[in-house]
Amino acid sequence: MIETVAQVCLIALGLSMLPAIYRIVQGPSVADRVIATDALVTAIMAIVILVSLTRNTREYMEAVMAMAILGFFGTVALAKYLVKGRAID
Amino acid sequence: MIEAIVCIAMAIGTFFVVLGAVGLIRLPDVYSRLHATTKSSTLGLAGMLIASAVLFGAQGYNVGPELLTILFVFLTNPVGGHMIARSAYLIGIPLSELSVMDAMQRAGEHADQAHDQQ
Amino acid sequence: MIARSVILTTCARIAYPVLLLFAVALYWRGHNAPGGGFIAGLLTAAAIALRFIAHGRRDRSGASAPFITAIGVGLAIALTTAFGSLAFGHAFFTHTFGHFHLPLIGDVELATAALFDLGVYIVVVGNVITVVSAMTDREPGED
Amino acid sequence: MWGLVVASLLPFVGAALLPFLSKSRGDNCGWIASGFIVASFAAVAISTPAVLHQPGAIAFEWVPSLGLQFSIAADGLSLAFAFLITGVGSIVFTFAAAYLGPEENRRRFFCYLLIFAGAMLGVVFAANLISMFVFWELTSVSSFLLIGFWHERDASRGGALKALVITAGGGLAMLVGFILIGSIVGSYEIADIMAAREQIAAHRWATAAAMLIMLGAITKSAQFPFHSWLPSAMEAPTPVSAYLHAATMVKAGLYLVARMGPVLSLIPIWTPTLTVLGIVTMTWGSFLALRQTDLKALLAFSTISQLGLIMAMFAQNTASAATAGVFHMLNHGLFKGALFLMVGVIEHEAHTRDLTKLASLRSNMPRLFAVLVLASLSMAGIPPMGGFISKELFLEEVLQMPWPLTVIAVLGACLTVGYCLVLAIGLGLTHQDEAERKHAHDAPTALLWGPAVLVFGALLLGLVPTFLAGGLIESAAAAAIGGHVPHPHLTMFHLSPTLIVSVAAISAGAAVFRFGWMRRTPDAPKLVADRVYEAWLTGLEHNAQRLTASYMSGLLWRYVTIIVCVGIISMSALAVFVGFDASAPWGARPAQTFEYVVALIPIAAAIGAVVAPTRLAAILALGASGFSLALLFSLVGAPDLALTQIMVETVSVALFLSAFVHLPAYRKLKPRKFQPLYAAVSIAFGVGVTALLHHARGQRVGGTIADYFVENSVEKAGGHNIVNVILVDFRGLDTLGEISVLGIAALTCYALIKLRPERKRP
Repeated sequence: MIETVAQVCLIALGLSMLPAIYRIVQGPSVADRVIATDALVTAIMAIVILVSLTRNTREYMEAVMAMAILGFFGTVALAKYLVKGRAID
Repeated sequence: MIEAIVCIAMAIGTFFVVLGAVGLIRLPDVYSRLHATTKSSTLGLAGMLIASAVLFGAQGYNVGPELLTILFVFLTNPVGGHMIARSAYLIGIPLSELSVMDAMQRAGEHADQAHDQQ
Repeated sequence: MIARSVILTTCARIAYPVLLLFAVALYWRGHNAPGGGFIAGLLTAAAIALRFIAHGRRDRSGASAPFITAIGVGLAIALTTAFGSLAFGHAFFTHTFGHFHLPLIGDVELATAALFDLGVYIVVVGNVITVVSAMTDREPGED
Repeated sequence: MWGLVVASLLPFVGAALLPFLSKSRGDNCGWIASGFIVASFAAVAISTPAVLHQPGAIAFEWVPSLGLQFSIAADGLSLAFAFLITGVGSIVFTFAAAYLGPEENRRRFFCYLLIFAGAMLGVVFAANLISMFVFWELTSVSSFLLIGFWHERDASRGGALKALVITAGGGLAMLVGFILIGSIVGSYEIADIMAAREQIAAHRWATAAAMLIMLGAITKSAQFPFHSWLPSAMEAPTPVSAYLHAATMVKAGLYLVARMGPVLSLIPIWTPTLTVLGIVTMTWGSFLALRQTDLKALLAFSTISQLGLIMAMFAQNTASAATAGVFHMLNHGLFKGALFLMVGVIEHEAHTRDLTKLASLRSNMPRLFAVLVLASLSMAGIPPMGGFISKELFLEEVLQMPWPLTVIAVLGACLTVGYCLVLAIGLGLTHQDEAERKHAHDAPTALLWGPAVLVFGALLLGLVPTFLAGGLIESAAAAAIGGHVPHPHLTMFHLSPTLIVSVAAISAGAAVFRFGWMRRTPDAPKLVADRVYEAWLTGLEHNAQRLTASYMSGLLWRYVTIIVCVGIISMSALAVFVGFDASAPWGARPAQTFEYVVALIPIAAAIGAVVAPTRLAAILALGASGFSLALLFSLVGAPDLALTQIMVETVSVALFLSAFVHLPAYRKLKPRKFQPLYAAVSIAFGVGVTALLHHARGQRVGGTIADYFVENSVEKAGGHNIVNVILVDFRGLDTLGEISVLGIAALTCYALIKLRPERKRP
């Protein structure tokens, strides 16, 4: 039961990464690209969680936690860079 | 029983993440796309993590990391979204024509007027 | 334009200790579970960088001095563990490990490899922050 | 035997301790250094009788896996040289202690001199070819340092460089020769090589090895084509010229020829070439010596010619020739050392070395003049000096040679007499324009007794040769030809055809001097060899600069293109020569359906990075591809790798942004038109790398190393996380290297940014 649902969800998540990539490549402004990267990271985290579910291992929790915390690091740095012209002043 | 909960949680999680992705394409300008990704993806992730927590919790693992991750995601994603929105506006990325009102601008005028009056 | 966003600073103030704790945890269990000196070092560096972004760097001059010494200290630790085994008569760079009973923490397994890992950890942190702070130092008289 | 080990180690110990022993200003370090060399001389003298009747060898393991040993072996030949090195050395050291002015950096000078003495002893006592080579190069290095001692003067720097280039170049060729012989025989020990003579001679590499070793010898002993470095090495302080470039270093080549003589003379090419070279050098050297006006240059060319003579003798590999060679070598060491020291005194007193400007020595330096005459008589080979006997032996040998060689040799002998008379009598005569010549008072006794002792030794060798050095010469000659040598009977008074020839040579020489033929061209033209050397050196530098300028264009993308192209070429070369085997299965396990989509993401992100309009977009696309790579890592079950990849992505965003501070900020990159060349290059590189990886997967022989780590990770290192255990424990050394590289990179980056020339940022 879990297996089949997980497979379906994984395919859906996989497909959901394509718009993010499209936005990264196409995105009119840098802000779009940043948001798309964020969306991509979240999708990746979702896939990793699902995979660790199906394989019944807890090894990937560190990776997921790291992505959760640091996912916003890039966004914040870029946001400040856009406004201030330098990320760390 | 556990399996049912896990499946439902997974399904909800995936649904929201996919929704976020769809919003990313369909919505006209940066600010609206912002809502899609930050809000729905965070919710989707929470769903996923609950599913994992339930599954591993049932097997007796300590589910601390999952809950902690949910907390982190809820803490960081909104802040990221806020910062991006603020800087997009500040560097002058135009709102799409569909938008009805630019609240920031009027608030800005009020602030300037208040400022001038002193 | 508000130079610094209050939301960011508060969020950074919360995230900073969490990140550091997470980094030390990753380092400490590195021997038996995913983690290790290199990853923990990068994480700490990211935490410090986040703090720089949120709060800006306090003092201009000598900001990177402690981090340059960090590189030295890290290398020193790594080298002493490497040469330490010579002192005990083993070949260069042999690690040992054993089970000790520490008063507070109870039974724990300490390994010299962890010491070497600590050296790696400090060097990585020193490296990233030195580079970042060197690049973002303002020349005197700049805006 | 241990006495010799002590003797050869003493100078090195002295060199090491000198800075601490000598007083603050180092003015007494001259005497301390002489103490060391004299002690080493004593050690050699004491152990001579023991060694003479049973030569021994001691070996110290150096690199056992390569069969390299520091082995010390001594026999007559090495003892003869050791006597020369330490004996003349002691006198030169004491002379230099008095000769060097207060302002010279004496500590450094004596340090180099001691190192040189130790190195020379090392060469002479080495019983292993490779350890001989090590000391050989050490002598070249110390001679470079000594020639260039007055480094502020261009001439001495140039001379030092030329000496080093030629001798070290020859040394390199010699090393190749040694390796050839070592590989033929299977060991580098001289004893084994001696035993395997026939095997070497028969081997197809024999000629090549012989020529290469000969190259090393003739460059070191400044023989004909490579003699140009010795005159320019005269820029060194006079004690150095006396010690290195007269008595010892230039004789290292002779030692090599003598030591390897028994082995290499079996090779047909060895003896004739060396003999011809020796004789030609002798005559050409004496011819040039006649034409010099500078005293030191005259002595330099005379050294070249005398070395040619000895080289020819050692090349014959016959008992009588070897005896003549050894005897003349001892003689030459004594009188040439004395002559150089005296020239030093003359220069010290009269502040000029130019023959034409010096007033007659007879009147103002009577004692020095007497010693000078004796030394030049010995060099000319006139009784009662030792030189006469060795000249006789030499002429005996030469008479048996084919007639053209004999004629050249006799001509050389007569020219030698010519320049010796120039030296002795030319300096002594009173000249018409006496007035404006430089008048100098007589040499202080402190500087005079050194050359006097040497000349007295040469006189003794003449009067009672057999008693003084008979045993030494016999055993040295025996070692030089690897056989037995009848007891040499060296007497001053004997009637033989050679006597007539030598009298004829002396008279012809006197005639040459008397009528002043071919003498004294003030501006001696630059040697042909010098011109060739300079042309070669400048050409080399010029082309090197042009080559570097061609590819160091300062443009970053050009460097990257070059690197990538080299990568492609090497990979395709690998594919061509080694062949490409695609047998390995493509996937480790059957891929689930969603993985195909996930695999597309990094590719799309990478393309995004390529077509990104602005820098920011580029780093974001890169970030995306990085994170999707982390996803792939987790899919194939590598949590550590995924974690590291995520960390690296995050920190690299921070690094990029802080780097962007220095780049023009938010400017749109100029829309680059599609560059077919770069597209092709990058695609080729990508395909190449994938093929390489796939090929590598096919090459797996036996189990992967992973099995070893899986088994031992827990017991040996006590860690379950194998990746970390490998990183920190099993391959700790690599990590140590990596973190030091990290540290250095950070420091360089810091330094580069901090030391940037303060130009206004755009």
